[in-house]
Amino acid sequence: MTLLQQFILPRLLQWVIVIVVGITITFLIPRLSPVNPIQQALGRLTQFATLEPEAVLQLREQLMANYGLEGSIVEQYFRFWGNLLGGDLGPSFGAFPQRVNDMIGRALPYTVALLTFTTIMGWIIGIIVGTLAAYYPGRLTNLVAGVMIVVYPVPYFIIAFIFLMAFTYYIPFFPLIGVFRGEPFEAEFIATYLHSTFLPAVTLLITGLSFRFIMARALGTAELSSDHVQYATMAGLPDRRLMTSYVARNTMLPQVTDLGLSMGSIFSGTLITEAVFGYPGLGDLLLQAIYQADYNVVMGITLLSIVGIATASLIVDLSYPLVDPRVRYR
Amino acid sequence: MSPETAASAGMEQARVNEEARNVVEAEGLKAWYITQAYGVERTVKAVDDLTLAIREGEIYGIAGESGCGKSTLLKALLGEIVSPLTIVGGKVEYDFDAGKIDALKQTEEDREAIRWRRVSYIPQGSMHVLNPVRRIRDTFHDFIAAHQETTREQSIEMARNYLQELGLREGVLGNYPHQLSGGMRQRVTIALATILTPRLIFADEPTTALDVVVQRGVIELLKEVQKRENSTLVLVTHDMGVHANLTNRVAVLYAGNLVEEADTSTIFRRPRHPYTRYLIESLPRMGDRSERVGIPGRPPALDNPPDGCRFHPRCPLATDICRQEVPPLLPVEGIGNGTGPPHRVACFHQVDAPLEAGEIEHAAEMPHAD
Amino acid sequence: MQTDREHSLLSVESLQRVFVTREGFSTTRLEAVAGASFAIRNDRPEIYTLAGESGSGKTTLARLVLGLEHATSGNMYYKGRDVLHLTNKERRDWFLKEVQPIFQDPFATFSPLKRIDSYLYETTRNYKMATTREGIDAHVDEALHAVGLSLAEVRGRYPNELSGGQAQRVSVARALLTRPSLLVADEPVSMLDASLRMSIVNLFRTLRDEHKVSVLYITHDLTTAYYAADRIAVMLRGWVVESGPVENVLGEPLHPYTQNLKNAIPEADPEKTWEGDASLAVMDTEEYTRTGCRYAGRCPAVMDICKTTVPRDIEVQGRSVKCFLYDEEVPEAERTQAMANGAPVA
Amino acid sequence: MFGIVGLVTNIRDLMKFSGAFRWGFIVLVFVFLMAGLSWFSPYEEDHRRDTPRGKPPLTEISIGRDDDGERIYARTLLGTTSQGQDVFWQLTFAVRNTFLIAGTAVFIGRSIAILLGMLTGYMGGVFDRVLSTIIDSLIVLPRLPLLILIAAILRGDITTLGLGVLLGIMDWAHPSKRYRAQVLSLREREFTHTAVFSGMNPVKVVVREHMPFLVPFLLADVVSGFLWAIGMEVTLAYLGLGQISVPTIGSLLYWGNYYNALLLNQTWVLIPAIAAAVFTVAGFYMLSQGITHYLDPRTRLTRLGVSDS
Amino acid sequence: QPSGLPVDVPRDELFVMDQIFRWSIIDNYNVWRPGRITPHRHALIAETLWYLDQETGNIMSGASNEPPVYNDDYTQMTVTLVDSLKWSDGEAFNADDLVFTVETVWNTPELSFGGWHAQFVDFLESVEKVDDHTVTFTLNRPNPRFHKNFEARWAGLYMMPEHAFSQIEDLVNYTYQDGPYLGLYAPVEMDPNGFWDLFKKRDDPENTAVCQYHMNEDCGPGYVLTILYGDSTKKVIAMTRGELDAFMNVDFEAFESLLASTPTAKSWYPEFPWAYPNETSSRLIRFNFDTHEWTNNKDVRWALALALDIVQLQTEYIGGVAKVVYVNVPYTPKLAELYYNHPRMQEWVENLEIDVAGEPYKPFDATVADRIGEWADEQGYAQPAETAAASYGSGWWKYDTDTAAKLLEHNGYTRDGNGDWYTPEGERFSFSIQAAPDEVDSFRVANAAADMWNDFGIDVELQGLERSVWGANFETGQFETDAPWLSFVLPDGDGWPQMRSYHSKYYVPAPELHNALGGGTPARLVDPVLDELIDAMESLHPQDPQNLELVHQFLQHWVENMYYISTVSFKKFVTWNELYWTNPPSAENDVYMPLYWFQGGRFSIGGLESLGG
Ligand SMILES: Nc1ncnc2c1ncn2[C@@H]1O[C@H](COP(=O)(O)OP(=O)(O)OP(=O)(O)O)[C@@H](O)[C@H]1O
Ligand SMILES: Nc1ncnc2c1ncn2[C@@H]1O[C@H](COP(=O)(O)OP(=O)(O)OP(=O)(O)O)[C@@H](O)[C@H]1O
Ligand SMILES: [Mg+2]
Ligand SMILES: [Mg+2]
Repeated sequence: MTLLQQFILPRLLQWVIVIVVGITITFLIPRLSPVNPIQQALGRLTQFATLEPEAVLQLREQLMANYGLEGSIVEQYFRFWGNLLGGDLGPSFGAFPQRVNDMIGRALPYTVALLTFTTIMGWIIGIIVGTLAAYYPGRLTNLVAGVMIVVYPVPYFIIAFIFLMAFTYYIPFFPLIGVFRGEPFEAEFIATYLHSTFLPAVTLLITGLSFRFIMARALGTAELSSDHVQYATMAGLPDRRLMTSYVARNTMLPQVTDLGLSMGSIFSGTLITEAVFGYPGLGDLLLQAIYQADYNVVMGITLLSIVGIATASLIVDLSYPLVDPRVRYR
Repeated sequence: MSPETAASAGMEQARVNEEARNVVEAEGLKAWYITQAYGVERTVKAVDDLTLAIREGEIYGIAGESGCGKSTLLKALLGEIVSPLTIVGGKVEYDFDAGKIDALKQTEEDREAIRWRRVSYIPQGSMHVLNPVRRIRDTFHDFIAAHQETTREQSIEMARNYLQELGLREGVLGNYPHQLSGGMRQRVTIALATILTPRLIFADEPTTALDVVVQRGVIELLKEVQKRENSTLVLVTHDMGVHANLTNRVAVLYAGNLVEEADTSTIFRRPRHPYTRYLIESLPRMGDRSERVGIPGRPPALDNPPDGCRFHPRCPLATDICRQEVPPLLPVEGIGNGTGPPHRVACFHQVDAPLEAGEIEHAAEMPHAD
Repeated sequence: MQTDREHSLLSVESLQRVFVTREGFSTTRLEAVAGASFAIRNDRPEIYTLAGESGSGKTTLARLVLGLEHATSGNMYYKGRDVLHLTNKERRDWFLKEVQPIFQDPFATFSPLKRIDSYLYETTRNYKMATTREGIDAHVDEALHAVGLSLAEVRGRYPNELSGGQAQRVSVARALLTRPSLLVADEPVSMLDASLRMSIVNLFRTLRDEHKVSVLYITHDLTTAYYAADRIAVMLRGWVVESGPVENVLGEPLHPYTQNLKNAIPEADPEKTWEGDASLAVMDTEEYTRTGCRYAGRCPAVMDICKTTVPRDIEVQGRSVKCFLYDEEVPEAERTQAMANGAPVA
Repeated sequence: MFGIVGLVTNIRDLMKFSGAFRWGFIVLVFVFLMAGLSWFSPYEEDHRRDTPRGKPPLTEISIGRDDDGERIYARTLLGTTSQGQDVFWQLTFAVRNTFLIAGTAVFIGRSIAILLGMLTGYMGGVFDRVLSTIIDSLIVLPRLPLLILIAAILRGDITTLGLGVLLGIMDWAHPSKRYRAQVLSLREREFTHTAVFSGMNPVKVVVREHMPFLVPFLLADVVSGFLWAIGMEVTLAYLGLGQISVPTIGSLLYWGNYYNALLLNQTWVLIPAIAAAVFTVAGFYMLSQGITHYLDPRTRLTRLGVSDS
Repeated sequence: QPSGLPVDVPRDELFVMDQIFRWSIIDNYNVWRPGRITPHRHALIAETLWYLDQETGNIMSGASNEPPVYNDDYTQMTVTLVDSLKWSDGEAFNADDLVFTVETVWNTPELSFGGWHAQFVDFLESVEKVDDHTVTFTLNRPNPRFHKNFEARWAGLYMMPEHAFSQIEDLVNYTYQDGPYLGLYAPVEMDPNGFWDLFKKRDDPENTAVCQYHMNEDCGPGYVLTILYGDSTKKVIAMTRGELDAFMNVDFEAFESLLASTPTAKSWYPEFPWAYPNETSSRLIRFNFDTHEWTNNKDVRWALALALDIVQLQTEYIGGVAKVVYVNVPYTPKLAELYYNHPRMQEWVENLEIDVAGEPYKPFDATVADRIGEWADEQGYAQPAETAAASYGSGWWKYDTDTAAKLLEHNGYTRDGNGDWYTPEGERFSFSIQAAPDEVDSFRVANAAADMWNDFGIDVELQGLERSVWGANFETGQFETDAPWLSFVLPDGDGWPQMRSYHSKYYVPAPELHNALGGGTPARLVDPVLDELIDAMESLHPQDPQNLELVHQFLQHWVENMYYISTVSFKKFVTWNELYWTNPPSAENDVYMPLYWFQGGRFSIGGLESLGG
């Protein structure tokens, strides 16, 4: 049908282009970095050892072979696509001979679980509270808004740190790092999981929430003065209905966009929060990989987030007419 | 009121007069738009010192030129006073069965109790007030469920039947507002406002986007509902044909003032205010293609209305007194049977003559009274 | 029907617009404009009225003409040029200068967040109708005066500070500012009192006569249509069922639907109240998709053939009618009988 | 369309009617004053060791010697840092520099975002498809590795302004997608057509017609962009874009953290920096609340009473 | 209070120590594969032939308890193995294992960890078992330091269990999770996320080198948990919570707050200056001789050195806890004796004269240590028992900005009214100094230098760079000055292994990698005098007095030219919490160095005693 031809197929093509471009750029990024993975590995492998210069040269050759860095960049590029399409992301340099697939596989569930939850919850609660605030301007609202606006600019690592100090030091209730015991989905695992995830989740929630609150309040306030809301108010519709179906619902277009994009970027993890709370997610993995110019890990993780965000963007675009029926595919 | 239909409008009117009590009473109502911030200072006296009473069970028409304050009056009567609209003076009271309610001081609870169950409102621009991202069906459910216990199925069923009476296909329920034509949207709003059979309906130009056939159908339906429930309809429309066909009484507004009020036939037969006479005479008639002119001059800007009678700059009969004094709205003696609401006119130079066709052409030649 | 593209200002040929609405997995097709054809003269400007019941596709047709809606099929020529496939640039540089709209809903016409006069200034400035500040003010004021307003009343106001009729008049005034060749006016006077209505319709007449502006005038108000228009097309369910000079069509309507319309006009006379049953026919989508005449379900003069076959456009008595009652191919007797059945009550 | 006089009256009225605006204005004036004070600082911007280290607020410290070699003592208002700097004066520099960085970033980022986002949303078609592909390609790129790469390539050679520009260039794709979303809906509204038929070109249409609808959102978004820039500035300082010796809100926090201010209970090092961020953002937010209400004529008057409370 | 520990072992059996890294190689205990070094793992589970005591330079025995025996021309090395060691599966350790290990690594390029494969390829002729506990290595050319491959400072070539590994085909990808191990511990549990590892003591501790060293049949805690909590703050919190018994290092401020909150915590000294001072490295400021003309000007380098106030640097920036050194030789007892306190060296430095605008000038200031002591007194710190020099290091250069100014002026530099320096070309004298903030002391040295030079009137920009970027910068010569760390000598006093990179034959110009030829220095220094000295050292045995003399000459030449500005010796807040375990190494219990992530770990852990849970 024409919708398919006119909109969906080109959009899918765009999706493909975006992914290919994105991946190509991330193929180049670590390679443009001045940090040299071979040098890094040399340092790691021979720390405190005294090697003959000849041995150093020999080792360097060996590492190039191990890491698959022989050949020109173009050759490497095509080899990379070949491996990628075969589902193999290659070995990590920093953790050789560990496979990147395994490393990401290990960290991914933690990150995805944490971020999916906090992103969605922050989004929902933020919109609810923000819309409430738009709907009931007044003292209490100003207070809530005040708190949000005060929390919001505090850098999230400071918030994380305050939580850390408060609940692991002064009130030592939560563990210092993510401690997970038992097999997945056993009671013990779930208990330790919740125990370990609580603080990072709350931190992320708070920061995400206040942003969403501010957006929702701004959008809600604007929407309140629209004719349909005023008419429905006149008609004595209950507040809850007005807020949900007449105010919040009508502001969904940018909100859904944001939700989509942030869901997509879940795969890049959350760096500082993970680091502060010792949470075993992708963020830390990525950071270390960047520092070590661990090309394969960097590409593996960014690949996930590229596909994730591109897909989220695709879904978001396709969902616009559902979110606002006036929007037409064009 | 008994369901039996009266044989003629005149008889019906008499019965209304005898039995009914006033559902809405406005006294000395002054509803002004006061803008005084951000570099703008303006007071628009959109409704100025207006007194009227609307009886239960009647259809009360309001006519007047564009911008003369009809919509403002309705908003004031509805008690929907949103800044910059300000009630500067006067009061509005409802009287349903249980004592008087001050319409201008409705609390949140009053509003919830009264709105849509007792008083409802079809705003001007009614094609524009539907939530663009909500299907008609859901909007109906919202409006119905807000005021009575109902399930989704029930309210949709109600809506479906009602919309059919308004000549809308069933599929409309599944549509979004922008998928409907202007007239269809307008009918949806009419349905939303009347589906709960309120006792008092304020309708502000409800049929502007309807073709004559549908307009007639819709109006008949409103009338039927009104009759059946003995509810009261306050109808603003420019279409004098609709006034003639539908209303029991007509009030004519000019520049925020009530200038004449009488039962429909009197308004059309023996209007006394020069402005009313103009208004009725300016109607084009089918089959007549000769050049027609509107009322000479333009209505005054309401932020700076003329002194005295506001119509005097355009009035062929105007004299000095008109320029200096505001004519009071007084009942006309000797008209009606004494029990019904009187014919009221605000003019120093009332014309007491039946309206002749073609009068307007000679307006300029109307004799000056002094 | 092939119209004369070269000599028409606007020539609409079998224009069709189908809307597909989706709900869940069900889709509904609705032919809002079904093969409409008409032409507005170029040699002598005219006021061309589109009338018809609510939801018959008038607005959609107007939007097609304005290029705001994509035609599903059909052709449209403006001054001989194909306007369905204009590039953005051509549209901006040429078409927009030629055609101006007045939209049906005055409350939606202007952004609620902007002063309403800004549209007037923008239009004047962008179309270079005046250059100096004073000139612009004067030009705007003039247009506003034509619709019974003044710049002083409108200046600095936001749309919600105006009454419905005032907003509508500003919308008319805006369209007049540019002196376009064609004015597409979608119910431009619906919110105005009779007196103002007359002045605006008179204004259209003046424009036509003195400024060579043609008007595509969409209205429900048949009296003003009759008063001002040269030709009229009556629409029903996406069809043009009767079209021709207004004296003919409204003076003596032939199509049962047009007759019905004319009879329903309320008269400003309390003695002459409506008579008869006015309950509305349920207009379901079925009418759009029916195989025969789309009016068959409601037509008092319906014949058997009407329910199965789509009527042709018949040229009769100086107009074109889409009705079997006037189709020579239908036996005469049958038609007379049907006409008798459907004779208007009045 | 209002001139200077109009602007002044508008601001005066805003001050009069909008409590939010009033407070926001006062707070921002205060913050700007802070920044302005930096030009009167007795210490040099990037100089350490001016004072004793890690002294709490209001303690008496030696701030050097006079000509006779006698120590001069003074009280420090907000205490001193672990690097021997007066927190108060550092803060004045920090506010100034952060304003410069974040302000530039927000200005550049949002300008591009608004224009491109709105235009793609409005124009549709090939224009949209091409630009959206570019925007999406930028969105999918993880910004952190990119920043680290740039950090590495620039090797610390970047000016404060340059950093602002860099951040601005990196932060427009996301917001532009948000703006695009809203314009997709706005362009279907009738007044858009009115505008088009009034002869406005696409840029004018989006800027004059659609922008007002986005303003509340835009202002909120600007706040977030501001914070993003501050956050990135901290991160970049940490990653080595060489900004740590330039006092910014970010670098103050960085140093506080680096010297374990929290663990040592030296909160006076952190709190002023956080407070500066909070005040700036809150002030701007309140200001924007006032402006939002002012810009929407429908609510302007309705809400005056409310925001007063 | 719920325990934050991830394992359920009673505390009287469990020793918890800082893991330093988060393992990226999670479930792989193969210590030969090319990957990251995992110090605790190999220290606990594996065994090499010898260990080098950082502090004394002495060889400590592992799988061999006798020093290697070289033939006269250093082409043959004979090793005698301990005969009482057993693998954890009960199999005896013998020469077959060593030969198997060497041959396997020699023949498998992928087993490249430590570079041993490359070393063997380079030197080894053959390896032969003489008897069950004797093995002879034949080399293709003389190498008096060949045994270094089996001597662990951080890592040495670890023994492979021949009886088990000979069955395994792909040793490169073998994860070695089930033993058999030669060390005292065996891994029993690990965090799939790499934050921690749990090790259990072998059932036969008496068969391990560690317990035999301790002469204790059942030495060491029953379990060892290595765990990474994160940054300094978290380690301190963990220790106050009793969830960490030893950590490697934190910064000075964090350590102070730990002392305040945890009375049982202590580092090397019970009092000021607390930290362990004898790690074999030192902090310095390095010039890049390939960038600016002025870096090649000895006078300018000296001027910069004289413009630094070392007392302030050491007290204000480092907290007074590190020893001052004027050349890149750490001030450990052994090395102080060999170098700083060596009469020849002492005399030389005290009489050292440099040429300042034609006048001779004695730059050495012997009072530095005393002045630091005075400062400590002022702070109210109890002074350590040792002499000031033992606590605060050697003397240093005078803080003499006048002379520094003279040196600059003599070279055409000028100073304006504000005291700002301009180069002879008339440009502002300005440069940057790079350092990695996470390398705390280095960064603070850079900080201090930047501050003091700025005060002196030079425009110095401090650039804190992420460590790998900083590394990349110096590897490719993208810096003007930076603050690295190094030692010219090994703990035993040998200099050649560290000095030979400075041979000009390895020089490559920037921006090529400084070690493109295998050796080379980021400073890109070329000095024929150094070349000669290095060549002379190569063929000498490390302990040859002549070798020592050459090292002296190298150092003197270096200092005269002020090629680097050395500042302080390493110190580390290795901290033990004596809550569950006692008897950690300390100044009072100076048996082993406390750097447990080096080879010392096995020995210090083996000596721990439980205080009960
Ligand atoms: N975007 C749309 N999607 C689906 N259906 C639509 C859409 N726009 C219009 N329609 C349908 O097309 C038909 C014609 O609508 P149109 O607005 O043209 O009617 P109209 O003649 O202008 O009516 P009115 O006089 O009531 O304004 C209606 O049935 C309407 O429901
Ligand atoms: N919010 C407002 N602020 C200021 N003036 C207003 C506002 N709303 C309406 N007015 C003015 O008040 C007067 C009366 O407006 P109102 O809407 O009541 O007119 P109306 O009689 O309903 O006209 P129409 O028939 O055109 O709808 C008009 O002059 C209008 O410009
Ligand atoms: Mg009105
Ligand atoms: Mg329409």
